[in-house]
Amino acid sequence: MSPRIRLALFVISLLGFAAIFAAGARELKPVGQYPGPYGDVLNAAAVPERHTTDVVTAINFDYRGFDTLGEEFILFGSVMGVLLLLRQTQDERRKENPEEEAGGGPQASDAMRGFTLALVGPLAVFGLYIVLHGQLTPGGGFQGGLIIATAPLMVYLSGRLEEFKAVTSPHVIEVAEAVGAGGFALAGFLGLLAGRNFLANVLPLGKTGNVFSSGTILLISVLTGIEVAAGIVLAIRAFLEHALEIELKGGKTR
Amino acid sequence: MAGATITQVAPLPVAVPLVVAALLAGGRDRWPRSFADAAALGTAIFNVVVTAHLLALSLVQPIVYWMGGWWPRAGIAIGISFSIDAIGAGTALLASVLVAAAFVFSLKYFESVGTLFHVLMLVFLAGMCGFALTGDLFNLFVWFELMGAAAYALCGYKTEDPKTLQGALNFAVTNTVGAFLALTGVALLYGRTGALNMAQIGHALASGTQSSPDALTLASFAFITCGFLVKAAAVPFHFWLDDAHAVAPTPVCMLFSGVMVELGLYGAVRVYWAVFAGVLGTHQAELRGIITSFALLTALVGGVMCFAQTHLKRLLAFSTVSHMGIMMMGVAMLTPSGLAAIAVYVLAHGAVKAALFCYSGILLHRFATVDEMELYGRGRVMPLTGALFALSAVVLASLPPFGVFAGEAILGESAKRAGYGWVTFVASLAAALTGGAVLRVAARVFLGWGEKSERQGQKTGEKRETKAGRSGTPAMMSGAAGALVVAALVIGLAPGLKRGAEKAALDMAGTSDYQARVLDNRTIPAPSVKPAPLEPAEFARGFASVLGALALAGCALFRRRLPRVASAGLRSLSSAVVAQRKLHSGHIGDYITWLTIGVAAMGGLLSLAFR
Amino acid sequence: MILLIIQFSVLLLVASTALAVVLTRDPAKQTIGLSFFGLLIALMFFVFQAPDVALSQIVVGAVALPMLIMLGLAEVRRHRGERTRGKSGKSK
Amino acid sequence: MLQWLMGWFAYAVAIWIFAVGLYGIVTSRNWIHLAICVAVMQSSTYVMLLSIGYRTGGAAPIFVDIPPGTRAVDPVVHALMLTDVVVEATVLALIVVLAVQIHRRTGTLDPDKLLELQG
Repeated sequence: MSPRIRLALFVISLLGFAAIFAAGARELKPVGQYPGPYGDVLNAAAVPERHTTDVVTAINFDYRGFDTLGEEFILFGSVMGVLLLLRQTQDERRKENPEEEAGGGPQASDAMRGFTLALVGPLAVFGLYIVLHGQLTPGGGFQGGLIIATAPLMVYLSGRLEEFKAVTSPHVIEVAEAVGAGGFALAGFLGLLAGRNFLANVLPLGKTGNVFSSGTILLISVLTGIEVAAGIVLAIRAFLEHALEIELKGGKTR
Repeated sequence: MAGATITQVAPLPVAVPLVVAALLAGGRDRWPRSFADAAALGTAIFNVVVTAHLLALSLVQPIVYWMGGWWPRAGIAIGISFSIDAIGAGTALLASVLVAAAFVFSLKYFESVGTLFHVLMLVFLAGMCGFALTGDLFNLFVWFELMGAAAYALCGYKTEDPKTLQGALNFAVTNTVGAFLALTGVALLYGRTGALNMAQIGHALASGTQSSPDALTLASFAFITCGFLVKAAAVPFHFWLDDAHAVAPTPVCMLFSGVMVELGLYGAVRVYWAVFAGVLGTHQAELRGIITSFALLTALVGGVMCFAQTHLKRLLAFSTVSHMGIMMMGVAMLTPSGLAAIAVYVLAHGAVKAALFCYSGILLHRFATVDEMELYGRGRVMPLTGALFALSAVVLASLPPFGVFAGEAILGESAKRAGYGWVTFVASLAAALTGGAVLRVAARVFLGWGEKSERQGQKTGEKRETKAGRSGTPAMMSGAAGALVVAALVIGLAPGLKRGAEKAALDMAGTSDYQARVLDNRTIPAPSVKPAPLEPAEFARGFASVLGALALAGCALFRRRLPRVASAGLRSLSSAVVAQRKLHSGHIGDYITWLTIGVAAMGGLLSLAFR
Repeated sequence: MILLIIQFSVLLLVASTALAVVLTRDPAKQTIGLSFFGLLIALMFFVFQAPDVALSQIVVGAVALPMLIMLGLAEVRRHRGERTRGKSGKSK
Repeated sequence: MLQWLMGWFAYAVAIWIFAVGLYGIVTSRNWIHLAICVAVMQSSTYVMLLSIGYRTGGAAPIFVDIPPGTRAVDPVVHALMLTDVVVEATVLALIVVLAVQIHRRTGTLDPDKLLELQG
């Protein structure tokens, strides 16, 4: 199709699509009048049943923990996909002197370097805090894991490519990724071992409001944190290696 | 607990592949290749056993399994359920069998990537099984995306080739748009019913105050159905399919064509029967007309485009489109017997199509090309492969009494009962076109028949996928292919096949029973099924489509010797094909435009029908 | 009432930023727009009482995704650099 | 008036974002631009889910400072949106990686110039 015909056809059908969408949305309750019942049932049940104060975390890692299992493996699968797509292929080779060309990472002023490097520690600690308090306050494994993943990123942004590569040794990170993702799936088997259903929360629930409460919710949250942090770092590392150290044979892009 | 069968193995087809995938990913370069092969194949075989067990159980009584032990309270689902009936379990079984076959086929493949290929295939397998077994609408979306994430990466495996990357991009973007269209539909339904479990949504929708479905129901139906039809490659949502198949590695193609595309249709069917059947049931006739028109278009466009290809993988891809059209005809009947037809058809088609992709992989392995013209006569050295390839072609053209035919015959009966007997002629035509195209390739490649020089201007430049030399075919490759051909033959001959399929279809289509089973944990007495033997007319139709396939293949091979009238007809057909080919431009903007047109058309037709 | 006005204006900003991001044809500038869009979405989550999602959206939408795209764009720019150098090298 | 407007405005914004994102995808001349448009389109589902689960005057579903049983918004959609965020990020990552690879091999990111895949 020529661009003009394409655009004309598209705009016409887009109007149709929007009309269908709007007609459907018009039949919803106005915003602000959520009718329930699903959310209300869980809002009432989660605190006494699961000893969590953050109901969203209880849903994520318990009531609908099976969704989150899928979600974590979407992330896991995508990271593996990124590694597969960025691998060194037969028509590529390692650059002989990648450092010269790349300048060893992004150029940054000294002040910037110091600033980003100083962020590493606080970010890691903050991420850990978010992971561990997911059952009490907003946050949890996913959010905390993401924050932890930004810590090694700061090492790179401060212009230290070598240090970045050292703290993100693929052997360690790969194992962490596997432990996080596989551990989540294995935690589901705890329920089966206890004679209950898959992903049943079989650990002691503890006292509401304590850090060590909510049973498997905390366990799965921590595992998710490990998986997310490791996965993001793994993907970014693969990206950097591909960009800086692997080139097509013949040295030039086609 | 009275009620549905209780079994603790229900979550295993999802959980075990995920655990093994993580294990293999944990030491990508450290696991020996043989360990990775064994673990992956072992897991796939484990999945075959478990899903077969689930199928056997659910044929007696469907299974409901609540993750985390969260049984519903007062009819409100608070957790996620696996609501397994025989069609779901059978689909998961097909996925497991094909993944196992793909692992066997690819024992010599992908030597440079450590365990990544295995990891992604196992994740893909878990996604497919979860999609087939779940009873929760949002969970369906999650597994859909998990399948997607693994599939996009697997599709783009050969990153050296820009075409591959482009095919994978088209695949990823089109399917993502489809997925989010479906999610929008899910959101609309959640806003109406406050529920995510399909049984509960269906119950809430049907017990609503309106007698006739309102705009919200129609919009969510249109969005969810179109979203899944993108995966199911229904025209006009099918454009990504031939790109993805033309570029993906052979073992991945086996899964794409053999089961992933069918899962898209499965999703649409599952959602219709579990959620919408109650509320849209008042207008079954109109709905039948709408879905049938999409089905006919799909069967014909796929068939004609299939016949026009010389790139073997792309040819097989369009044949899948065409066969999806035939399956959609079964869906369109909106009856249990229509469903029974697809259940049989999907199994047989999955086996035979995967076998054909195996053979294209074998040809690629030996001759480093899959172009029909470049392969001309070179297959003479492998007569057994040629014979099995041709056998698969006639099975695909629905040769009685084998698998694909068995499905089509049940389809014929159910269409007649619904007053749509004529659609079966389109089905036969589509089967003849696709079977004929594959037969033509068989004759040209393995016998060296027909004219050689007619190049249609398709440069393939396909990259070899394996390192091995040109001589000989590894036993694993031909073994996997042969086993699949045998499976396709046997499926049609299995005693009790029709009976089982009809029982399974009744379970899937029994909307109120499904709701009672899931929400109230009530036992429903198994419906009794007394299938009649197939009508002789159906056998005649099966033979006719095989003869049609032979005739079409002959015409294409010996075009110059045809009488003038026939060749003129063929020429006008090919000019129609040229016009159609231009629409398959490989341009993502075109594809999304067609997708939007499809959604608008579906929504518009629905609102006309339900006015 | 004040909350209502805030919610309304955030939604208005989200809608207009979405258009602006799509109409920006230069991916580098667009990435900055996407980062801003991500922040707005996070703000929207916050004013609609979804702090959990807001937290992850801040990290994903405003940091991780733009970072990812920046890395991609950086590599694309490097290809372009190699290409022009390659050409000038040949012409000498 | 504002109350009434707010009742529907969020849904309109969701439709608008979906449409705008699709428009961007169809007219895109650059795969990375296109990836960003996909992300924008996906944001539509955030707005949709968020506004469906919202309850005027409802608290966030976190019962630290408020007793259980307080009128609160729907926590389920929040859990769904968290999944949605992950899906958005992963899809975007895969598309960008494929786009970078296509640029390495062909030197262009323009879908109009990549027409090798004709039926």
